[in-house]
Amino acid sequence: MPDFLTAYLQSNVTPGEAGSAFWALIYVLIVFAGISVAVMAMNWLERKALAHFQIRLGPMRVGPHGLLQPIADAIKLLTKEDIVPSAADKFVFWLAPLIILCASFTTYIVVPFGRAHAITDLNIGILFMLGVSSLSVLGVVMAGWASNSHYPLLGALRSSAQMVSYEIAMGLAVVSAVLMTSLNPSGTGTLSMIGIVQAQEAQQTWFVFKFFPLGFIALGVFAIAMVAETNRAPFDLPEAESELTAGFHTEYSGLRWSLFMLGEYAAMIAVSSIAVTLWLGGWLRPFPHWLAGQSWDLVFSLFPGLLFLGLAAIAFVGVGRMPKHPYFKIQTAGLAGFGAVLGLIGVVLFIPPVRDRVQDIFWFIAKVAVFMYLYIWYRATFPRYRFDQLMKVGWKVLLPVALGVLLLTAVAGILF
Amino acid sequence: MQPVATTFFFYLLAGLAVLGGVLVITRRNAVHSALALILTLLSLAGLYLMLYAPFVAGVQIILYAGGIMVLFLFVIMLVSIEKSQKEEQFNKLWLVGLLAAIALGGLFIGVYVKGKALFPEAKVVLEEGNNTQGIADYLYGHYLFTFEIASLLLLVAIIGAVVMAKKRI
Amino acid sequence: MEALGQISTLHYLVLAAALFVLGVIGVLTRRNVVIILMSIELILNAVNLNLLAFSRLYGLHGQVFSIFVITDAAAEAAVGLGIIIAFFRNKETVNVDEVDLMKW
Amino acid sequence: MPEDATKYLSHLELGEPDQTFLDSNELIINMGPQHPATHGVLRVILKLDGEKVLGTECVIGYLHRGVEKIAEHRTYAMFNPYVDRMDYVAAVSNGLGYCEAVEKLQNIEAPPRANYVRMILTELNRVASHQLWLGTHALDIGAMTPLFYTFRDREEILKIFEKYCGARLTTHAFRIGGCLYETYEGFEQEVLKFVKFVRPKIDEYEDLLTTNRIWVERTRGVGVISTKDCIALGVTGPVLRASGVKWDLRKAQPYAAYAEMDFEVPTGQNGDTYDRYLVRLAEMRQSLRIIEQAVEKLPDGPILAKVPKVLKPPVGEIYHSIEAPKGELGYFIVSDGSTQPYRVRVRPPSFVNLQALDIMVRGQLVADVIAVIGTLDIVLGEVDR
Repeated sequence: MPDFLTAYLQSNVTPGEAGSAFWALIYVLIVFAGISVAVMAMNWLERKALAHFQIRLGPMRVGPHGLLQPIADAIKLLTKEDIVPSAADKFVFWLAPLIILCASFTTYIVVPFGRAHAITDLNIGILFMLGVSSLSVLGVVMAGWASNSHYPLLGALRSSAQMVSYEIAMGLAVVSAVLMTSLNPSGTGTLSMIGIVQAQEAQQTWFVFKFFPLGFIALGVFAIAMVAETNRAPFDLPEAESELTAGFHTEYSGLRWSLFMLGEYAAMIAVSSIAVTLWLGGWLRPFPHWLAGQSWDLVFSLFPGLLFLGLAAIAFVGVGRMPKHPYFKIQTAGLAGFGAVLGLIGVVLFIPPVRDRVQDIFWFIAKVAVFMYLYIWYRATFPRYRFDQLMKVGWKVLLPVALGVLLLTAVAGILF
Repeated sequence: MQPVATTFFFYLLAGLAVLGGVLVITRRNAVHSALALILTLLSLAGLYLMLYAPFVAGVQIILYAGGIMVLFLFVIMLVSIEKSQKEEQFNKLWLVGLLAAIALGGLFIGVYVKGKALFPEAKVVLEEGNNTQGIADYLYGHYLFTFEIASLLLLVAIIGAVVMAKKRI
Repeated sequence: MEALGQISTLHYLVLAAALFVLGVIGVLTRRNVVIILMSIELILNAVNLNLLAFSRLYGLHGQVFSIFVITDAAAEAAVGLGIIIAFFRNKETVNVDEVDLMKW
Repeated sequence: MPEDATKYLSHLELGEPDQTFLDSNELIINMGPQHPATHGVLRVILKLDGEKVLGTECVIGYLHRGVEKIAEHRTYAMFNPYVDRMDYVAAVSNGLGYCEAVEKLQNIEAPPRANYVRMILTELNRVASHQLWLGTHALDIGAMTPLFYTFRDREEILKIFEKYCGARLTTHAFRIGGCLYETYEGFEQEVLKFVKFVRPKIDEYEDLLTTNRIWVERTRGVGVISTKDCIALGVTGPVLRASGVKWDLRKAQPYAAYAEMDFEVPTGQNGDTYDRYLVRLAEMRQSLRIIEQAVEKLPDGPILAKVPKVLKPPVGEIYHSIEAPKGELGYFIVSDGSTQPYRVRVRPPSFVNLQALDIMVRGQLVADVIAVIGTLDIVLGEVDR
């Protein structure tokens, strides 16, 4: 069906807007599979990066430089015995991880990886994302309650209290960004994710730099709140190992536990993409106006290919540094193969039609990756907040700051 | 965006909503009731989308399913449910209540069937794209006073809830 | 009645009526006060559905009003659950028909 | 009984925990003995009001090995390795205390060279012990990274130990009357190299934690213990010094060759967890100073005094205490004139300091219990013996 393909390639709207159920389905599959793979990659990266923060090597055994570790982990988790505590409420125990997983994956329906690269564009996009991601609280509470044990229950109460209270600061920060979208002649803003990015394009600035430092502070509030929202260090109280063993998922193991992890990492990527969409210009490349023009477009469009070539080069350097022992033959070959695949992808990304098509996706993912790296960095750097301190930060610091930023943004919007 | 397969989705969501409603009032375990209520709320959110009310649907998910129901689950966990599960679930007048409610339902249906002709056939065109904006215009224009009263209500509710629930003030 | 295939306002109204009746049954027959509160939420949602169904005929007012209803539901849930907690703390029960004293 | 003595008594009436969280004001939670943050097998029963701690009770003895009883059936020299197994992260200090106590009882003088070597090794051990404490304490509070940094540097100390006496952890480095082994070739240079290596590393730990906002918030004002309470409970070591008492046995009743050393006794003012952290870091720096001086002044001569093959101390009793990394480590030895001690009683600093847990955490939150257990720097091997 070549016309089908060409029609797709020429369309510049999302499949949802075009009303094409077929392409929407394809996109859903691609996005969900992509997120799952991204979670696995993130898992590997986190272990590696954290290890290097801590002068360790991290996984090195499974595959060259532990590259196959996520797969090994997945196999281990899938084949583990599925333990359900005898006193647990079986149905709720079964349902809880699914709710968390669904809540975090459903948000990707509106994440705009590019102008045409989103499953659909809802006109309440950001509201939808916040709403659906807030549903994961239910999963947490249910998991804690269904386990019928003290530590999970305490962990669940803690984490739901935390998630609910940080949602407020998060929402207010989001509102101030949404307010900025209305700064156009017609005076109408938008809640649509794609619309927000287009507003930044039209206003020729990312919202993080809008009304400096207001946009920046709003992003800061959001960036802190989103760490708390996803229960990550330094706000990882619900999972405070030294206090509550593992929080709400203490009683979970094997596949169900891995669903929690999958949901958690997917939620991390989801909130990061909210931050990127709202403040960092979504899929827009850096300096679209300052460095405008055909030649700059060309230069920036080379980045994805160059990145993959660079990764391939790193892989080949790794091949060179592999111990020259027959024992490492397969590993070396594997790493070389991996490098070759990366290089091939890099070369493919230089082909002009592909280049134009994937550019926006690349920039979006690159910006999200920065936030994902920040998550790891926080985890390596910060001790854990105490519960009352966490609440204090949420209610007494972030909430007033977010409110103030919102007010000032409104005032600035009227004045300028 | 035209909704696809309206009929199918209506019956699916309506079925889920009613199923959830039935489960809410019949479950022994209050947590299960709450989960059933969440099912109802989410399918109603879907129905709101079909009624060209995306903003209300979003508010429904964020506030009801994500906020109020969490509060419910919290309270159910705080009050012991093991004891109340073993007790009689329905009160002594359940038969009267059931009959009265069914009579009320019959009344509704009767009124609908009789008064169907009163509904205007032509639907007002609700622009989906401007839905949020339209609601905002009403909220901050026509209904401004009501809006302020609602905020006052929430404030009173916050204070009231704190006063009620706190052990020592 | 219109054909089943065409979803009209009446369909929504009947659904709303069904939910409303379910809520009323819950309020009238259950003893557990938490479930009674949840039944009240059902009733409020039925009302909301009605408002939205009519807003398709008469304009956005219904949607605005349903937002007020949701606000009201939130306030009611907060206060109601607060009362339940206070009540449970004193009486060790959540059954409404044991609330038969004016003070405790 | 003094009027406020009840303050130091911790009695929990342990009944059935209430059915729900709501109707009970008190919740009893069992922390340990297999809780990840209790450093071994400490079991703490917490009485909570929500998250607030109303009282604690420590249940100890899970690691009891009857060390003191064993001593009664071993000769003086044979018992020496056993003391290493008490505070296994500061085994060298334990050995020093025991050897000096027996020497005092027998009236033997260790030769000066032995004293200096003992001092160097003990101070190295103090640094190692504090490093281990810092890493685990930070991990309890949620900072993962310092653990790996401190363990990397502690490794260098263990290497020196291994080179000196062949063992890394339970060294048994000292003998009654001095040290058994002469220092190996290049010992002084290696120790000096280590001092030079570890100084910036201590600054690195400080970079990670001292001004870290969350660290400060988690530790400042947490687990405060007043000077009066410290003295009443017999708390010693960095915990006492952080409460503002300048009491260090190395200064107060110098043993080995500490009298010839120039060092300071760091103290804190507030007696909270943050001050204890600062005091311990400062102590690591002072230890390095002592090591440098000791290496510089290291005299020549014999390393082991003339000691009879079979020790038969005169009838009598002796109490000798040293400043172990965790506080005052005392040995009370009663001799009946035979080759075996009649009774050995150890005053372990961890055991005595652990008593302070209750008044330190009362009114604080559960998360603070973890921080306070960490800051007390207890080793269960020493508590239970």
